[in-house]
Amino acid sequence: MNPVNYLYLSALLFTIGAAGVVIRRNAIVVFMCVELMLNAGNLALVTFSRMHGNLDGQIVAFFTMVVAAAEVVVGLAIIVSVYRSRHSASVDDAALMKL
Amino acid sequence: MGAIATAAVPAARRELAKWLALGVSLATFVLAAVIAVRFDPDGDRFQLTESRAWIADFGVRYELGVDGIAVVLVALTALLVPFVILAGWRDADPAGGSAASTQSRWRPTQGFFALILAVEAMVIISFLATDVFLFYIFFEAMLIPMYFLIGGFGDKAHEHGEEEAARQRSYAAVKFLLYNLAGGLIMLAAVIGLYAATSDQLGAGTFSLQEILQARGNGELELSTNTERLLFLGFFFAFAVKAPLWPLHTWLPNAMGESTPPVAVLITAVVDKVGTFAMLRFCLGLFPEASDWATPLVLVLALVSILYGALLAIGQRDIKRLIAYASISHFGFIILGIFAMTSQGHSGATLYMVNHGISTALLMLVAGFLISRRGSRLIADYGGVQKVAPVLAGTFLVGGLATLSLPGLAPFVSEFLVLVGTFSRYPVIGIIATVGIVLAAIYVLVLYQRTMTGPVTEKVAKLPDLRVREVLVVAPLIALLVGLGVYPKPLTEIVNPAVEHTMSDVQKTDPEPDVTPVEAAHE
Amino acid sequence: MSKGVHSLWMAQDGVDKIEAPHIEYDLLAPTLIVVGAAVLGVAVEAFVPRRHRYVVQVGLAVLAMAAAFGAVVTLAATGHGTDEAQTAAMGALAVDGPALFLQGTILLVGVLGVFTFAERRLDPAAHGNRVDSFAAEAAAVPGGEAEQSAVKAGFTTTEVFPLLLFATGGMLIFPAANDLLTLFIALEVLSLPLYLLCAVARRKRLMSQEAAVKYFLLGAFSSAFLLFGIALLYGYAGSVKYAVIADVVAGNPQNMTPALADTMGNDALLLIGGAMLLLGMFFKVGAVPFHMWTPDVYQGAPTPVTGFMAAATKVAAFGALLRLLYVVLPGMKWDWRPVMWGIAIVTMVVGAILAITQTDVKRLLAYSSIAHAGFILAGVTAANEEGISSVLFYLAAYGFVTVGAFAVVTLVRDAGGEATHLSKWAGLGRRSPLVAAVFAVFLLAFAGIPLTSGFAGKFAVFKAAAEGGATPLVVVGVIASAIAAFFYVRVIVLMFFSEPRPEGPAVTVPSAFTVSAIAVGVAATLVLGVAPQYFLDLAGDAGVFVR
Amino acid sequence: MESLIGLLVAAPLLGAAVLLCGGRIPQIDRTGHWLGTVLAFTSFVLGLVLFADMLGKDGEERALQSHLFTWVPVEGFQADAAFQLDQLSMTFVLLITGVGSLIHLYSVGYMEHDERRRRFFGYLNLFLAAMLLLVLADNFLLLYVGWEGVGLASYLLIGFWQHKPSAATAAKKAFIVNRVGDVGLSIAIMLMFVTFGTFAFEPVMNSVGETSEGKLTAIGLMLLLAACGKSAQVPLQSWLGDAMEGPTPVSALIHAATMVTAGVYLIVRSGAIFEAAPDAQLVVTIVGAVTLLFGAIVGCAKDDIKKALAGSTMSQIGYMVLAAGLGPIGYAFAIMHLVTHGFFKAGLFLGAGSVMHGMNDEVDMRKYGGLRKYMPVTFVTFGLGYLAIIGFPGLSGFFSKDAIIEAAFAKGGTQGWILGGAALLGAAITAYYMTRVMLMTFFGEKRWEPDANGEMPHPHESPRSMTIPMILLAVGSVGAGAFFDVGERFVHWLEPVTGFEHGHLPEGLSVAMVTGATVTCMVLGVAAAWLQYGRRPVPAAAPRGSLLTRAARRDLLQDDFNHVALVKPGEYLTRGLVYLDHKLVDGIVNGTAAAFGGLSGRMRRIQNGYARSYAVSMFGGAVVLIAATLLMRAV
Repeated sequence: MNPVNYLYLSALLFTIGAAGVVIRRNAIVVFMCVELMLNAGNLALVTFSRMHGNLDGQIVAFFTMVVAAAEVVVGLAIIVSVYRSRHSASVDDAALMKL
Repeated sequence: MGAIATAAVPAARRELAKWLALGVSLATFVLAAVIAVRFDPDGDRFQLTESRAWIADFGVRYELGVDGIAVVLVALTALLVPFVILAGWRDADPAGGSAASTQSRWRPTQGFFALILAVEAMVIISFLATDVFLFYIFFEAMLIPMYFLIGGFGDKAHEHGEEEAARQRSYAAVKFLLYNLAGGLIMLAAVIGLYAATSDQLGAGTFSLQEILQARGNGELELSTNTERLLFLGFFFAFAVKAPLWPLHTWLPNAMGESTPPVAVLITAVVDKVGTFAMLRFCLGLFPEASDWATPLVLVLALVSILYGALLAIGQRDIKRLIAYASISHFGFIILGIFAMTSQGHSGATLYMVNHGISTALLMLVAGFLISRRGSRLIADYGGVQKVAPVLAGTFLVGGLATLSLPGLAPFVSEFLVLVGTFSRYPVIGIIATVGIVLAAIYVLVLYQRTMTGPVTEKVAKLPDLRVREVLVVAPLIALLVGLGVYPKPLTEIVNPAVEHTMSDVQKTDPEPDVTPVEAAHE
Repeated sequence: MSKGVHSLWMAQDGVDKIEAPHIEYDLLAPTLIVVGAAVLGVAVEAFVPRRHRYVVQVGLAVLAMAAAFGAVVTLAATGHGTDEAQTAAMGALAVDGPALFLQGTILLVGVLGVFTFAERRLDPAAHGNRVDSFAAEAAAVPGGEAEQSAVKAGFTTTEVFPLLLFATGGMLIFPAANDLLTLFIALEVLSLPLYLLCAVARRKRLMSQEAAVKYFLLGAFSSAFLLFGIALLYGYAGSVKYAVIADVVAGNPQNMTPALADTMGNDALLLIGGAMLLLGMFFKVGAVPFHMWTPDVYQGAPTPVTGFMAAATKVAAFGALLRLLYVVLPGMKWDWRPVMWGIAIVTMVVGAILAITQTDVKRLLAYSSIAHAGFILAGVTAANEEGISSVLFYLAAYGFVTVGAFAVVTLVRDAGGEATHLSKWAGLGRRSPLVAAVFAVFLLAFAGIPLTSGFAGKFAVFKAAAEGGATPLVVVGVIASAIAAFFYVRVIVLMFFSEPRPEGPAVTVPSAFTVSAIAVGVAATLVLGVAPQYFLDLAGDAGVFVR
Repeated sequence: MESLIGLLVAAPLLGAAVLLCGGRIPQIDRTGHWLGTVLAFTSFVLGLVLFADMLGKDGEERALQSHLFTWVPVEGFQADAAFQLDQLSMTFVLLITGVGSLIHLYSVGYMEHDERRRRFFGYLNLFLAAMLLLVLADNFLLLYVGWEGVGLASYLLIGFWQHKPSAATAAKKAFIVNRVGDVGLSIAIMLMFVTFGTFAFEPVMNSVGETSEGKLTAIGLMLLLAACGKSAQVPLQSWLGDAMEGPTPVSALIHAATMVTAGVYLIVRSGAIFEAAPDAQLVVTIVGAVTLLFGAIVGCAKDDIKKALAGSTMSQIGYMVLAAGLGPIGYAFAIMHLVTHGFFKAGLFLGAGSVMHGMNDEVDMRKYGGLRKYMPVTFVTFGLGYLAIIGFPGLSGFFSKDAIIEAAFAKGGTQGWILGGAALLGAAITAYYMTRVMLMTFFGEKRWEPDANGEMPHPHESPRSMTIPMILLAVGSVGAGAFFDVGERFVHWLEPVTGFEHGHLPEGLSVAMVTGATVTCMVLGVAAAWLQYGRRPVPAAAPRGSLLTRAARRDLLQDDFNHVALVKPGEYLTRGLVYLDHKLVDGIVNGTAAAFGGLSGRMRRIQNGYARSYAVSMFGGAVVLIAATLLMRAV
């Protein structure tokens, strides 16, 4: 199978993720969309790694997973504490500061 | 030489701030006098030079030096500041016992005098700088202390009460700063442009006036017409704001109107001179061809300034604003003299800077004494002061007469030189400019008539005459006005060689008279 | 690339032949010290009794920063900034002039950051315990019982110090990163602690949490773009190493493979990848239109954090951006320069204009930082050596001013904590002339008035831009400066020329920590303004990137 | 001898300095007036010494030069402080110091009750110094200094009673109108500088032949403008009438005898220029002729004794200007008339002052009447002055005026006839209005009215210090003309400086005929006045009068014209500009600021606080960024 198709898939995933970030209100979902974008990146990296025949891309992908995990730790902590003080996980509710 | 800068900077801190400030300013004056004496009119163009690397990366050197034009202006500055300090002796005293003064650590008195000295130092360095960048730095930096002087120590007198006065004051201060900052930033662009041009053609960028002049002289530095014009405009804009030239003048009436009289003197008599001085030294020196190109425009603007300033002065209701507009008119004359590109014009403009400084200082300070007595700046609030306070009125009249360039007083010499210088190259403009002297008579005399003559109004009746301190401020200024009016030779001798240099920079010669005189007037 | 560096990933000789990577510990010392101290800090949290933690953490943080700074100086002194510049850790990090200069700056700013973090005199003592700007227990619900008992017990969030060290560690790597992977990791290492730090304010906790959420979501969003950009660039060049990518971009790769020949032909990969990469950087520096998080986060985060973040992040991010543009992408200079021009112009103008109507001093400084990002971008576009050194200098100057300015903001307080609304600052100059004067100095430096560091920096970048042929940028910059001057002046007017309000805030007398932070800020502002030569030389010598 | 010239100026200058600066010292305050007077006399004596010395030399060698110092040395520009004393200057020096001294003396009495007498004498001394500087200067720029100096002194003295708004206004008006004239002088000097490279008298006059007539005409016209301002000639005459607000000695000295004649001096001094520019010369004569009629008509209508005399002054100076415009045939007569006029007009003013002194400062002649019995000395001296001015044969006015009328006819052609006719007509009107003044003041029944304080005037003769100067001036009014005219003594005195030609009357006219006509006109004028004011009582309230009379009372509408043509538009212009400055120039600046503020206010709405919209902005930015990058490559 032509590896380029994986790239198309990755681009699609990335776009879906980005659209989700923009559209969805729930902070958790938004965050998941970001994860989707990261994973789209991973897919692209791995695909390119295959195309070029070296491992660099795969290594980066591994690192990305770790980073994503760390992000989850930090992100969920923040989102949860916000949820506890506001009883809402909607990003649109958090708009004290503007203008 | 460097001592001037450092000697003037230390800010007075103690209770003795006033005396200290006075002492420092007098010391500066003595130094300036020494410089003036040591300056040899027939010697090199720039003397007492000092040069040290400062910011090599920018090609900036700490380069000082005086030519004849600078030396008289330095002397003027050093001379006026002690008077300003003396005149402002009480201006910054905190309003006794008010709540604000007890609960705060605000120490206005020290600050006031420290700021004045800071301004003095920066102005002097601007006059001395022979490095474009160094000049620029101090040209801009002096805005800050000036800004605080205007905004922080403004005139409390206002027809709509103190709160309105405070509002007006900060408006004036902001306007002053923004105008000048905008001008300065545009100049900054031009300064950078100049550097880029020099580094392009000379290998290493430089800001040294002497190096640039030299390079231009021997053809190493050839600016393209467009570049030169753009750079000229950048520089000129900043100086025109500072000077101030119509239509960039509107900050001056506000600033002068709202600040205390000594500060107003500082603005118009000292700080603004940097603008005109810089036109003479930098615009003409660095960009002779562009200056030539812009001359018609500048002359017309100067002419408009002269007439417009004078007409607006006539229409003012506020004494200080009136003086401000009169100054605008006078700056028009100075700029006219500079861009007439004749020796008489240049000498006249230089003398004019000095004389205008002295005469405006006199007029403004006396007006300030008057205003502080009555607590109002409105002309309509006065009348008949002559009867109550004859010395005050008399000195005011002398100041007014100097402002309208009465022959025998110093400003006449310079104004006439400017007019002759302009006339010999641009007769029509010269003739229109002379209308300015009629208008000057109108605004001065109308002011004098309305404030000093007529029946004594009730509130004026108890005004005391000038105190000893105030006479001490006024008398030397009057003596100078008369002295320089009768015998300006010492000044002109210092200025003449510098003017010749400038004339050769712009590659101009005076127009020849139609007829060679049969014989010289004497000798 | 130096000879000793191998490609670990091309395991042609079998797994047992893999050489252990060669790590130059001495060259990496600054980063290692800071990160090591951070790890230690975490251990401290775990093992040291609560009452000693504060002292230990502060001491550890300051010590680590100082030691790291010493290491940087040593490296610089031994010529690693100039002649001996090289890459380290198998090409992952560069140890060269710009890197060392920026690391030094970050560390100094970091020390000042620690000082402001450690300040415990400002907030009124809660139940006899001196407290700092950070929440007693960040996990507790604001206003809840848990929080109250934590306050009563005198808890403080001493975890901020290790977090600060981690972030600093990330920042040290960021401008030194010499391949895309390191870049990405550094970005995350510096970002994640910052997200957390934003959330732990003692007062106005809702705003603090909101700031953290916004910063986090948008930050993660931007790192996703960055990652995808990395992927595309990797796809284009077949490597994540800067040097290799640069060669490929320039069109003369070292090892030509058929796959590479194929992807090299696809410019879209390069262009889109490059753009996404830049986007990640633009987000961090707060360039328009990726700036929108800046005001909200600056306002909501605890002020010491804001100061540190505003100064250090910008320094690190611009360092990384410079390296990207000058090392990786010089081959596509003609593509990115117009884009950068546009971004720089928009950033300068929008930042300046938006600041005019701000009413909160922290938001004002945020917009001002956006405008400054624009000025620095103008220097970046110069695309010459002058550009590098001028940007380095500007960053150093800007960093100190920013830390100092935010430190002053922490001092002005009323009953509700910091009084950041501008109307409350009215007449400050009459009540506390010294504080107001210091703040005025910072504002003037922001405005670029001569004899302050701001002017020297601005002049440097504009000069570089002009010499690089970007005259229109200079003109726009000058206009933006004029607009910007307006709002700085407005604050000064407010402080000095307005009558103080009877109910207005008071200036709290800080401890030596904040005093020294402010003092260093003022000193740096004036020294860099009056006698910038030495530092310009430093920046000038540091003006070459190693590949 | 040369050094005395400097002293001549220095003496009164010293007086002015001491009196004005040392004001607070009680000794000076008490004796200041005598100091001033003594210094004025000192100048006069110095003048006499120089005069004697001058008489001892031949005509051509009489001029003295005295170079004090280089005043304004600037590249290509040389202005010296240097004096030149020749016969023309000498005449003026004697007139100024002589009449000046007498008037100082007179003022001692006249100003006795004024608390600011010291200051008054200070101003008077200042005036003398400036006026001497004016006539002694050897170049136009220094002359200009004196020129403005006398203007200043005049300003200060007219406005001496500053508490009266009318006085202050009059002073201001005088100065400003004079300034307009000064513009002429400064432009003339600039033109000279551009044309000749110098503005010293000698080199300029010597090189007149080397430049074009156009330039000379321009210089001449500008000089004329200056003269018009200073000498109150049409169209800059309006200030003189108002200037009568000043104390009477001032009117006598400055606005009759000396300062106002400076214009004549200027024209005569620059004779060479005018001779080479006939067009300018013609304009001079026209101005002179118009003014002599103008002033005379105004003089007829005024009820204020000083204003009537002011009109007369205007008219008489018109004669002088007319004569000066005639060239060498007229110069000497112009100066001669100037000197005789100095005597009799000063005498008349002092007389008027004496009358006012006795009448509680009343100036309205309709409230006088029958004063000859109460003030005999004043009556006699005033009467002699009166006879002199109307040109009663044998008195000084007769000789000088007749000479001018002859010279006017001698100009020849239509111009000669018109100018001569105007001069004759003027003589008739002069006789008319002066007789009117005489009759209304000293003859007829008493029409006295109580003054503002309700006191009836008690006319009395003035003190000795006032009458002595009046008597001396009366002697001059009677004898000077004859003295000068015998053997054309005056003409020969001036000839080396101004040149002289005998005018030749046109065909059909003889000297006797002109003299006869002059005398006839005079008699007619006197008769007309007697018919109107001598035969029947003078109404205490002025009748409405004809249109011309009413116009003449309002100075022939000159002020109305100025008001409508200059003052009003000026006011509108100023107000308009103030408005514009505020709204437009300032408005643009403030508007720009406001525009940025508004823009900022709009733009910040984008920052709506919603993280999602920030993300949208970033996403949009990313799209644009990528698109732009791709586009760059595509382009």
